[in-house]
Amino acid sequence: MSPLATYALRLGDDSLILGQRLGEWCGHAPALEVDLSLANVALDQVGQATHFLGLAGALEGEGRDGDALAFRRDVMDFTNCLLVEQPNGDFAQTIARLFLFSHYQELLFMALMASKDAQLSAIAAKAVKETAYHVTLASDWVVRLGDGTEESRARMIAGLDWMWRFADELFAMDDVDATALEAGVGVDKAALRAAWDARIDAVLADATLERPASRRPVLGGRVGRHSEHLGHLLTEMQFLQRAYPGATW
Amino acid sequence: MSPLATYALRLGDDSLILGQRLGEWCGHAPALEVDLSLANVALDQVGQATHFLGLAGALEGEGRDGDALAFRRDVMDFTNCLLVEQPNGDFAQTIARLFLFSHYQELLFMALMASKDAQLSAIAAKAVKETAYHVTLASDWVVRLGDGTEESRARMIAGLDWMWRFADELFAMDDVDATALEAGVGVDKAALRAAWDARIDAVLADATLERPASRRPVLGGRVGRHSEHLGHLLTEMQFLQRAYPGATW
Amino acid sequence: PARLAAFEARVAADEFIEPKDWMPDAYRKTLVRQMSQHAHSEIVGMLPEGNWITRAPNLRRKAILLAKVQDEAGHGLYLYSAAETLGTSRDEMTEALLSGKAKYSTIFNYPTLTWADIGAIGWLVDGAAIMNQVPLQRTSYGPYARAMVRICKEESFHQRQGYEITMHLAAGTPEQKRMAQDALNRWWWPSLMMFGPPDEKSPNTEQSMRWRIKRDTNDELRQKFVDITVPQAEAIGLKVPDDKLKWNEERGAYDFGEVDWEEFYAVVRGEGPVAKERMQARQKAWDDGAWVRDAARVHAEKRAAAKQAAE
Amino acid sequence: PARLAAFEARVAADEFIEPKDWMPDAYRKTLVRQMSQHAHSEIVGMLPEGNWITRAPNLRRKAILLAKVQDEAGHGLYLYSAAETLGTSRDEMTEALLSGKAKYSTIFNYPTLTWADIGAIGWLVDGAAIMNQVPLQRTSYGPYARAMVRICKEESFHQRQGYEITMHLAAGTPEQKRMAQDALNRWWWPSLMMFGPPDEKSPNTEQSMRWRIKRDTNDELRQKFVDITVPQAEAIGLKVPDDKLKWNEERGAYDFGEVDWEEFYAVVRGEGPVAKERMQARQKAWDDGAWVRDAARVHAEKRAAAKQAAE
Repeated sequence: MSPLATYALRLGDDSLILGQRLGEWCGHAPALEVDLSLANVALDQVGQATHFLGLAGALEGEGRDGDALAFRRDVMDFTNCLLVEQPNGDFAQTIARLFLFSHYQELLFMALMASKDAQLSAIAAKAVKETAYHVTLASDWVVRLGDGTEESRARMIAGLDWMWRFADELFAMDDVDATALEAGVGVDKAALRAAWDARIDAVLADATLERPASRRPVLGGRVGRHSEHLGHLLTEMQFLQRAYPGATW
Repeated sequence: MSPLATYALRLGDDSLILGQRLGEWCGHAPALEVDLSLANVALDQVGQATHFLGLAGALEGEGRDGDALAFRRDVMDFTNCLLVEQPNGDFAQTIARLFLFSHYQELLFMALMASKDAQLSAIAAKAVKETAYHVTLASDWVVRLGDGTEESRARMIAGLDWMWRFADELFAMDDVDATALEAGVGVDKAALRAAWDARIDAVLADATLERPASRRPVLGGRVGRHSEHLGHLLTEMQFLQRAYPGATW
Repeated sequence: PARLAAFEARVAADEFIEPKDWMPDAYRKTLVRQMSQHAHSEIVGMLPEGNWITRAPNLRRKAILLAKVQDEAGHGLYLYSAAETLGTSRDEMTEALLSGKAKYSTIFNYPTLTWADIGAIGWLVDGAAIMNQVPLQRTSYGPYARAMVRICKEESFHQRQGYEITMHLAAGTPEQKRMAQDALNRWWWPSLMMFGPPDEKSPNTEQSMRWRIKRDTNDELRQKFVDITVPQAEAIGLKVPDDKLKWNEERGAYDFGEVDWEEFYAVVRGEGPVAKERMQARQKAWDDGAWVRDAARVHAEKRAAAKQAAE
Repeated sequence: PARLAAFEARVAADEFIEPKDWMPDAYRKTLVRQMSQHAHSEIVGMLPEGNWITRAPNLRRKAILLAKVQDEAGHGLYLYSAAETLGTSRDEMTEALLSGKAKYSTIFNYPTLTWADIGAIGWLVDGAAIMNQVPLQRTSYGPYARAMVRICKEESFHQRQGYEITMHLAAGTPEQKRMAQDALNRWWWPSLMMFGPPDEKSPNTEQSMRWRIKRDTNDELRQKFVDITVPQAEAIGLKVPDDKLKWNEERGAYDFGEVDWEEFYAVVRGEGPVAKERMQARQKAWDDGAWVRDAARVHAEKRAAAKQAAE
């Protein structure tokens, strides 16, 4: 794949895997309203994945469509960040993941709207509106849980603690990112970090929570070096396409 | 598949699925000794599955070996009883499943040793020795948990309660069973019920537990009508064979 | 008695009864039972379909299924809200469900085994639900009737989606067609059970019809469902699993076999194939969610207190 | 001091020290630390491989993997038992593990991503472990040495199995070969870390060697591992991921690149890629198992009391 196709692929994989994770909640959330909200975010992410992966397939030009990319790659070829593949855990852990990710995604899409690639820019323009809701949803829950009961506070801290080590990867730039940036197609992710930090800190302050301590970042998702969680997720997600090759649905 | 091939297939599927379930415990059991025991039973079941499924494939005569049968059928074509596919739940639920099943399996294999089919009889003769250990392991734990603490007792009761509705299926005879029985190859499973009841009752008495109330039996596993659990189990179990068609391992 | 007569006259005149209107206790009780049962069915009904969200076969189907299950959660919400206008809280209704006191549709105690079941549920189960629900758009209790208008619109959309999935499978590979037929085999009879026991065993029907809580009998609706669905199956080359099924020229309707009522009553008693799984899932969601609901309440109180202190 | 001199003389003469013999406190402490760390490594080491039991690609590989992980549990048992002869209970050691006080091999904080990792772990990780362990069969503490004899036999069997898996993949489809190479890329450097920090940064080495708790330095063993493993990789067409790797004719050994010691120390600190998962899994098994262990104890007491009463 070319760097630009890979760039679209990474965007699509992030959305796809987060959508898949959130879909696991369906029917099991703490309250009906939450079930609705999480399904909403899942739906948005699956929609984004459809656009980004379709674009990646088109840029690749080898006849793979979005479904081929979503359902017929193994773990080594998935390029999502490690954050989105993390298990749902309890509700606080799910919220922590969405909180860190949705603020990143909103900043990213805002910048991506300026992409010279008309399709990327159009997808971002549509998605950024959705993402505003994800940001509000996640931030509100961080505040509620952080400044709620003792138990919710402890769980929120634990959830953030689980996810925090994957935050640095969001802003890491590699050759693919650099090429996309130079071409005027991609975003300078490193430059988003300061705004992201400010947003995160503001919400944490409102939630009476402290920012987790920095530690050695865990990287590798962008080049297929994942956690053990992703492989299990793929066994479920890809079952039908793999069990019935050649069928359409 | 002929009735006799199907007969072997069902035996193999029972062992395969139970072995798969027990394998999930590996590294997560309540104590190191228990980890060893459960792995032991899992290993025996996978071994039995290898023999029975190999035989089923040979009887079918269409070139499918044990691996093809284990890894390339979907849920509608799996013929295991519903009991073995039930989720592990907590340790008490796992023990309840093994308790009901291993007593059945031992009685079955004892009878199957008299099969006119030399291969079935040989597999049963080997397996029945392994099964004696499974019976002891499960029964001992039923007694320990039933007559242990209040919590273990409550959990043992709940575990038995979950599994009990699947017991009747073990002894149900259908056309395949009848054909195999008439041919002198299969076992009269219905005739095993009294001995099984006596064994179960004796252990439950020692465990100071009551026999769960009878209720409408849940049937269907033998003809591919499973619970929702089996499909998820297969996504994991079959992933590699399906993701890499044609590869050998 | 005068109030009762006036009430009955209004109902007979197809007027809507509103929350603040006087109503007989039995009417209120019957409505709460029926509406909460309906709401519970939406919520429990999320589980068999939710079971396939993580395994939907492509991105489009995944999105459609997510949206559908989300709609069901929405229906649950409307219905709980409508029922709450009669003075029973959602938490009370939920607890009645979890304790086994309140019921939900027997259909959701059957498992979804293959992707074709997602088609079958939309086509048959939502189809049967619509048959039950369309008349309820004119039911006598205003909030219920208005909820049903919104719900019916979405349900008929779901029904078409489900039929479309099934049609696609029936026209697909031999394996897919087999899957579709197997799903029809498994869901057909439970779908017929959705209309409830035969009329002669349905003692409340008469009263409910007089109160316009029901507008057709169980057997009438069942017949209607069969008459509409059998040609749909034939149109896509699937066979309804009923040897007694036969067009009756004279009646202008299908004759069909007897439902296994023993199975139906067992499922009502809570002995459906996956009834334990359904209740376990709801119980777990409720228990695991307790700390979240507590936190939301405590947080709201804290903020309200802080606001008051600041004023 | 006389006892100490006698002890040191016995050790120097390659005699075994037995549990009831006098020994210096530091010797006991070092041994408990090393043996419990070794036992913990076996137990935590079950997790990365256990991760593939449910996904093993065929029945034969599933059985082999189950048996292997079972062997590791067995090794854990021997080692805890051997360590218990020094007066520390298995529960105490387990609690030290869970609290983060006790360590385990850094290697198990890396994830298993593909089936090839099961090959790589057997080949490289068990290979490195053997390199560390073979000398320990002659370690000065008797129970430890005897446990190691048994363990080494099984480990070398595992190592051959792992190499065989890798060989098979390397000779398989292009996708399988790629998988095998990727696994080697990811496991190579962490395997070199298994021998511990470079000698100049390993302050306890000298003392441990004098006490025959260690019999070779970290760097000696690391060199030996490289010299044995590189030709194995070449034999099956895989490339060791080290640009500096080169046969040094003069030394009769391979020169190789520098391990990323910063990463090593981070992993030792508990910041390995899946360190949290490993500890969470062990903690959960321990917590979830508490009621089982309690029940077993209470039941045994009940039965003992009943027996006594009957006598």
